[in-house]
Amino acid sequence: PIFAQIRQYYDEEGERREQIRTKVSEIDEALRTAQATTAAVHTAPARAGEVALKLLEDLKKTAPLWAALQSSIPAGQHFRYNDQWRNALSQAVTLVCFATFLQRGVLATLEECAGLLAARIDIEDYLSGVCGLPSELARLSVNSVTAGNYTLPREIATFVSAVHSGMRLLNLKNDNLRKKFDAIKYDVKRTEEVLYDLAVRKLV
Amino acid sequence: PIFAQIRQYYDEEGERREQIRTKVSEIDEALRTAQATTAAVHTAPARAGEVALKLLEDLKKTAPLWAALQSSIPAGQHFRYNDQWRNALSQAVTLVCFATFLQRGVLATLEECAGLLAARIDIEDYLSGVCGLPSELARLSVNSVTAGNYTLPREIATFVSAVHSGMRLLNLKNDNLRKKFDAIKYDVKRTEEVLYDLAVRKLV
Amino acid sequence: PIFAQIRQYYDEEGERREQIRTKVSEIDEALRTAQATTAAVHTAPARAGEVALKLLEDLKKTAPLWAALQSSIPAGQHFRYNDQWRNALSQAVTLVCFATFLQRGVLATLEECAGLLAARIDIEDYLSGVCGLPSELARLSVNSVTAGNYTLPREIATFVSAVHSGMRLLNLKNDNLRKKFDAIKYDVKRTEEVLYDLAVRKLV
Amino acid sequence: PIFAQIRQYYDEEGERREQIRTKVSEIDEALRTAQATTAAVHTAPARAGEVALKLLEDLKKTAPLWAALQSSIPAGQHFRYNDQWRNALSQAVTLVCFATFLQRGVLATLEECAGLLAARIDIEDYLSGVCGLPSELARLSVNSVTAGNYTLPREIATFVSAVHSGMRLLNLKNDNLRKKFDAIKYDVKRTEEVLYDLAVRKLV
Amino acid sequence: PIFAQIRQYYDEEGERREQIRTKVSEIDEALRTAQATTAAVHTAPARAGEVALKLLEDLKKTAPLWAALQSSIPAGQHFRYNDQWRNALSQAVTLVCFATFLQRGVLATLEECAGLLAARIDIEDYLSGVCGLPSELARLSVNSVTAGNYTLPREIATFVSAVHSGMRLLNLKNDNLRKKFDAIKYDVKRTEEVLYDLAVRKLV
Amino acid sequence: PIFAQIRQYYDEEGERREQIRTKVSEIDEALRTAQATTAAVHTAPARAGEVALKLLEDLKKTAPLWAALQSSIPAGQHFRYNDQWRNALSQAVTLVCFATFLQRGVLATLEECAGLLAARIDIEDYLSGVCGLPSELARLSVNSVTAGNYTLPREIATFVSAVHSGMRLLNLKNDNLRKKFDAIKYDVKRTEEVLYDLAVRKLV
Amino acid sequence: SAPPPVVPSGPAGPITAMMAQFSAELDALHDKRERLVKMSRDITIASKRLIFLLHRVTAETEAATISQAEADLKALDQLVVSLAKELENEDDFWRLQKAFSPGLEEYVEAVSFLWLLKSHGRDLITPEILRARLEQQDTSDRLRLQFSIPVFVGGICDLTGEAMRLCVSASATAAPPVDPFVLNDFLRLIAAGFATLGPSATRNLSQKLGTLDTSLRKTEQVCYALQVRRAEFPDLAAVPLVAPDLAVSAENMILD
Amino acid sequence: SAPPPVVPSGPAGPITAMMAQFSAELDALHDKRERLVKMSRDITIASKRLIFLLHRVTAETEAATISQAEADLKALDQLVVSLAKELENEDDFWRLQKAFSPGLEEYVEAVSFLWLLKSHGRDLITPEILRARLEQQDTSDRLRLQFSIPVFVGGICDLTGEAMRLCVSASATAAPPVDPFVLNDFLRLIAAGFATLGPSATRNLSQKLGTLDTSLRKTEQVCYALQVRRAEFPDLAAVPLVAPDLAVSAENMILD
Ligand SMILES: [Mn+2]
Ligand SMILES: [Mn+2]
Repeated sequence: PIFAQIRQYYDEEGERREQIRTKVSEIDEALRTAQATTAAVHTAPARAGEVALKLLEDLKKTAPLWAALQSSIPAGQHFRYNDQWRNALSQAVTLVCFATFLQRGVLATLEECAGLLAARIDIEDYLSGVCGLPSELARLSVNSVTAGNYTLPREIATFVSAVHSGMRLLNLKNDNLRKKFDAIKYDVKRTEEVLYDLAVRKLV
Repeated sequence: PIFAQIRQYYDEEGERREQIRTKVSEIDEALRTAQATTAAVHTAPARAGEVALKLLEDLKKTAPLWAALQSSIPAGQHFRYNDQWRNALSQAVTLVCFATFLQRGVLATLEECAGLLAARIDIEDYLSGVCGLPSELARLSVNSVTAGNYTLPREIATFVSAVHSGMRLLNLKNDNLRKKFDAIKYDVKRTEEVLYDLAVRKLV
Repeated sequence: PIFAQIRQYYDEEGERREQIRTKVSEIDEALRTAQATTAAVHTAPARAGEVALKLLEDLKKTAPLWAALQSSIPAGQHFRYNDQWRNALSQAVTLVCFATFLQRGVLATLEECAGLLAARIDIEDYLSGVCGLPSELARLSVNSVTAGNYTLPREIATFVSAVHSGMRLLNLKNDNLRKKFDAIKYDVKRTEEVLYDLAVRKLV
Repeated sequence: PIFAQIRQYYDEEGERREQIRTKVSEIDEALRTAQATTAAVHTAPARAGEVALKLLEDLKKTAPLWAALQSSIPAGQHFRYNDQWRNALSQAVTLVCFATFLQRGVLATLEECAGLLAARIDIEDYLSGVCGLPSELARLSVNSVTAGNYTLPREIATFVSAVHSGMRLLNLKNDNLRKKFDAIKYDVKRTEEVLYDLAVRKLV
Repeated sequence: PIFAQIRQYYDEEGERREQIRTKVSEIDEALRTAQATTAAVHTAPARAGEVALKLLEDLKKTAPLWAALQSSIPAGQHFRYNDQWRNALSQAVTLVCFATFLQRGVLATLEECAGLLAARIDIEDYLSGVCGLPSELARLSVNSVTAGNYTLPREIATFVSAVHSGMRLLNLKNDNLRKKFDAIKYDVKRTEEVLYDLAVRKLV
Repeated sequence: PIFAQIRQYYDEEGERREQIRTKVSEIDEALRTAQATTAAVHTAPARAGEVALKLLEDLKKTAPLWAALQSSIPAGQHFRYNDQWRNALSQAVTLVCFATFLQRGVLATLEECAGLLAARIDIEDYLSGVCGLPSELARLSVNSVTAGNYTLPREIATFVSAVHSGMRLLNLKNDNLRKKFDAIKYDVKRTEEVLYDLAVRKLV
Repeated sequence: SAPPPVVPSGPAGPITAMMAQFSAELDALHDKRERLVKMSRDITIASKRLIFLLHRVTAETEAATISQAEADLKALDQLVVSLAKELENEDDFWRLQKAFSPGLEEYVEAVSFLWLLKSHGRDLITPEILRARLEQQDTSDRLRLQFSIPVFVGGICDLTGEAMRLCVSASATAAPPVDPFVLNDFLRLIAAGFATLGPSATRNLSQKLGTLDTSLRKTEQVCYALQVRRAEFPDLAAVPLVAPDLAVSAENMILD
Repeated sequence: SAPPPVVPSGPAGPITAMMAQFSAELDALHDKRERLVKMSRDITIASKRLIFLLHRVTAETEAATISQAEADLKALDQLVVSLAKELENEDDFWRLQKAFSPGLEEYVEAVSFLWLLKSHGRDLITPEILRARLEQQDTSDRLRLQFSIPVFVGGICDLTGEAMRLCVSASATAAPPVDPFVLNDFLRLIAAGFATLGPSATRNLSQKLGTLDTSLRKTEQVCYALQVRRAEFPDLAAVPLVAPDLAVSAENMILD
């Protein structure tokens, strides 16, 4: 009696989560392609602008997917299902910010990310994405030097430091985001050490 | 810059969660009182009706608390914060169902629970609450006999069996609710054993 | 290069497992119905024959499902995917054996189960299913007495003891099956206690 | 009756698994010898070619063992028993790939591994083996520099990066293989850091 | 040098443990037979003496096995390897005590068990074995009544109570032995309940 | 009676811990500001004196907060609640020591820290704080060179080495303090590497 | 040519002097903790032996056993007093809690069990009584030991496990030292009392509270079984609930 | 009317007598285990303090520190000898392993660390040497202690962790007591040695062997860093690998 109704509810719920899983799977696929695009800048930093453009294109391709996904969520239930796409969204934000840095040397805002991805981005997801950036940039700093580019490391060091300082203003609780933030100081250290290596050898 | 705004958002978020915590804490307190009320029926099952009434009164006292809590949640953010009160809500549902069984021998519906508690109850919370009932009833079955009441066990056995059958219709995934459901079969067994004892000794 | 091929392999693999999951889900659904059918014999043991027939019908309905599932598995890959349906198969075997006991008072053989379910049953799955029977029969023994049937317990006790003795002949390793077997001695004990209760009260 | 037959089946099964265990044990022993051979290249990278040859010889010695093992498995039961040798196979694949890299600077294909080891290798075992390689190569990169070899690190970095990119194309589920894959990015980082050190100090 | 020594130590230990495993496996087999022998007394308590004799014979058959096992252990290393046979020894002691009780109504001493089994038995193994006796006797008490034997329950109740009171003199740690001892009080209860049932119905 | 007493104890403790949490939160906030102040010296080491002054001011601002916090603790219960502020205190000590080094090139004593912060500091909190200093100074050493300051690294290296040698005199347990101490040797290495880099390039 | 050596090493400086002092203080602190851990272990062992002794109480041996228990308890009290003497002030008490709490919890369990038996299942000891007993034995001011509520609560939770064991055994004994129904009520009271505690208490106690619930259900089952068999023969109202103790018949068993 | 009482209780029977005897034996066994646990703890503490002492060795203080260490070691040896005396026969040795192995492993770690330092990073102690040292100090027959291979292996695994710490510190010291490259080779040898062990050994050692692998990678990283910076300035071949020790400048730091 009661349970027959509940049965129906559960079946619909299971259905919906299944569809979400499928959509997120497509987005994951597209993000993997985008991630692969970033590899080029680590081997040839000079092509940063070109890579950034390609990356933004790859990311824009996910826009219809995000839109389709989130519009399929009934009103008021965004937070009920968002755990299924949070990781993908965070990763997408990281990539948007990476491309934005390469292109314009600034941190993409939440609104810019949301606009480009055509997705609703909560602040926690945005921050989570931002937290993924320093390690990628520290890696780029290292690879730039290997490729003979001695100017990019300075921009990166300044930027990563600014992200760190900015995030330190937040009063984060002891949770996932807090752990990610704590890891950023190692990336700050790495970028500073690259500058040191260049400075002590008078390469800049 | 960006981060100053985010800082403000975070502080508000932290504030809101703090307030929720306080409100839930009050509800927990009231539920502890209600839970203590149930102890009486195990020592004196004859007073079941009286206990049920008192229990329902205790639970109704939480209604303004639930209303205050949930009305303080902005629209569309129910699922963002509900993990803070899910346990309390589940416990409250168990108690409402317990009282309803004692009073009328039936399973309170989700609507009845929601009405009495003046709370929005999602199906998972309702089911979680229902799952908490068989264990308490199996215990009551045993204690009823100790107190000389040989009719209540029959009602309990039928009821617990019905709850078990009803829940078995649901296609539960391997999660919390599934574990709780799996445990119910032991309560079914307990209640059947009590009926057996009464029957073989010809006490009914 | 290498990885593109592997990618294709993985996608096919994922597809196949997804299809298996769907098919097993249907079988689970059918088994839930069958399980619900068994409830009737616990409240009215006299109707054992009737219940057994219905149960066998319910189980036969899974035959096409099993056949479809297993025929979809490529040759030589039975053991690669069977972990996805082992639980369901074990449960089905338990139910077939239950029905067979109610009908004919004997233990269904592996061949009989395989024939009825139109499924390939490995010995471990058969044994796992057989292990699930004693607890259901111990429960039936108890409920029979409650319903006033004092003859069924004797048949059940003899049967459960035989199953236990038979399984003890096997040299089981310390694994899942061994745990299930160890639990059977409690069911043997329960069925013996029912006989005791009837004997000491001279009800048989 | 039934159980006597099953008993026989079980004993045969136990026997077979025992024999498999013995054979796998021999293979483990041979692999330990092979693993010990790899230590030499970390102390003297110049001898890489020599070590690779010795390693391939050691691994070829396992071929008759693998052949004997797998031919002892009845048809269609490969997946029934393969959990007993999966770890050893994975380790063997890692070693074959290591030797192949030292010799030819490329990733050995599944077919090549299978041919050399005279073993049937499933894709999951191959990938698991490949995943074990970056960590060992990152270590070799560091030790090469210590030994004064400044060319090997470049080859290693390119190779490890290619393995990482290749594996990223796969749509891995959250399982063992996924965890191993996630760890590779730290090895990529390590190899890039070595290139950095060589570049900034103008050693290449 | 030292590693060869270490290698040798573990190889020898592995060898020896393998041999012990084989021998214990034979003993387990023989004990399973012995355990099966006990089944007869539960269906026909009058044949207790006959069953006891058969049981003692079955157990004596393990004597050469125990002797072979323990004589294969180098002097002084009994406690190095006894973890491999403790369970079997405990089970054997339980069976010896069971047979001794059936035959003579007394508790076999450690020395008697050691003599009959031709095995070295430590205090903890003996006590562990004794702990297994009450539940078997409680079961026999129940089945005796079912079989119409109203005198055996008294002997059993007295004996089990004596064993319990005796073991209560021990100061146990929070270990396996403690857990087994804790279970005995339920067997004392069971045997007492049987006496009560007989007394209150004036069957004795 | 006793339960009211127990109830009261936990309520009071909960209350007090809540208040402590609030106060510590304020201190955390102030320390975040202080930490942000340190950033300036890494970009412009010449301003060390100025930064040190500002830092000490920031830290003095926490004095009334520490005083308020600890005076709210009943006499004798310092160690009952100090787990809630240990991390903050350790961080504060690190900052005081950092400022003191920048200002006077010496290690602030426990008494000096306690005086400046108006807080009670145990040995373990002080040492924990001191342990946090070398990594900050190693970072400063690196950044000094980048900024063209070739004298600060020597002072830092000498100082960090002295702290390490000094702390080596302690006999630590396997606890948090041990882990922190273990990390210092890497900072000693870093500061020494900077000196080497300068010496070998004849920059000092 | 080679860079000049930096600075030659030499005698110790101020940091070294400071650390040497800290080293001595830390060593002393750790040594004290270690002494307390060893004492705590001894108290645990003695407490457990006392509990096992108390489980041996029967109608016949009650007086002698209780007497023995009280004698043993004096020695146990002395262990606790010695432990208390190690705590020089309240700082020590709180700082070193982890080192000695386990032993104190066992002690509480043992003494409260004795208290329970002496009151035939009715009385729950209090922290004040626990403390008063010790103060009688050692009037020195240095008795810093309080039985903090968490230690008391922990000990009482474990006590309920012993009470459950006693209840089960009592249900099979003719003239048990404590009536099973009384013990059941005792557990109910304690469970009810603990149910009023909020999360600040239950956070660290969830496992013990779960065990308490299980123990209560076991004692309820015991009472149920006694009652249901009594109900089957209502005219034998004067029937003793259980068959008289059987232990003595061991006499009649001849051992080889 | 009421059913007759079954059997009145009375004095103890043969089962009781047997159990009383067992009780005494079990108590003695548990007491011995407890004594061993306490001794094992003391050995652990003293061993760890010895290891910390050895980490303080510098070029200047080497002789004095080693001398102090050997003095401390004598006392530690005595603790081990006392422990050995508790083991009356080989049965005790195997039966009570769990109680005293932890302490012995720490002892092996400490003594092998001293051995390593004295041989400047080259020598790995052996079970025979460990035993011989003790036999020198106590020639009584009752020295039942063997350093079983598992205890030895456990101690050596932990030793590699200390060797790694030494290597890192040495890489930042001008004239370290042991050369980092030598320590790296030492770890390589041990890792290679353990790699030949089969599963019967590695079953219980997997965590320690993982730590060993991590330690080896750390020392390889240390050598890498030293080498790569040396390679940058090949003409300064005579450059000491590291800047001389800086600790003494602490003198020049005035503390308030
Ligand atoms: Mn206890
Ligand atoms: Mn160590």
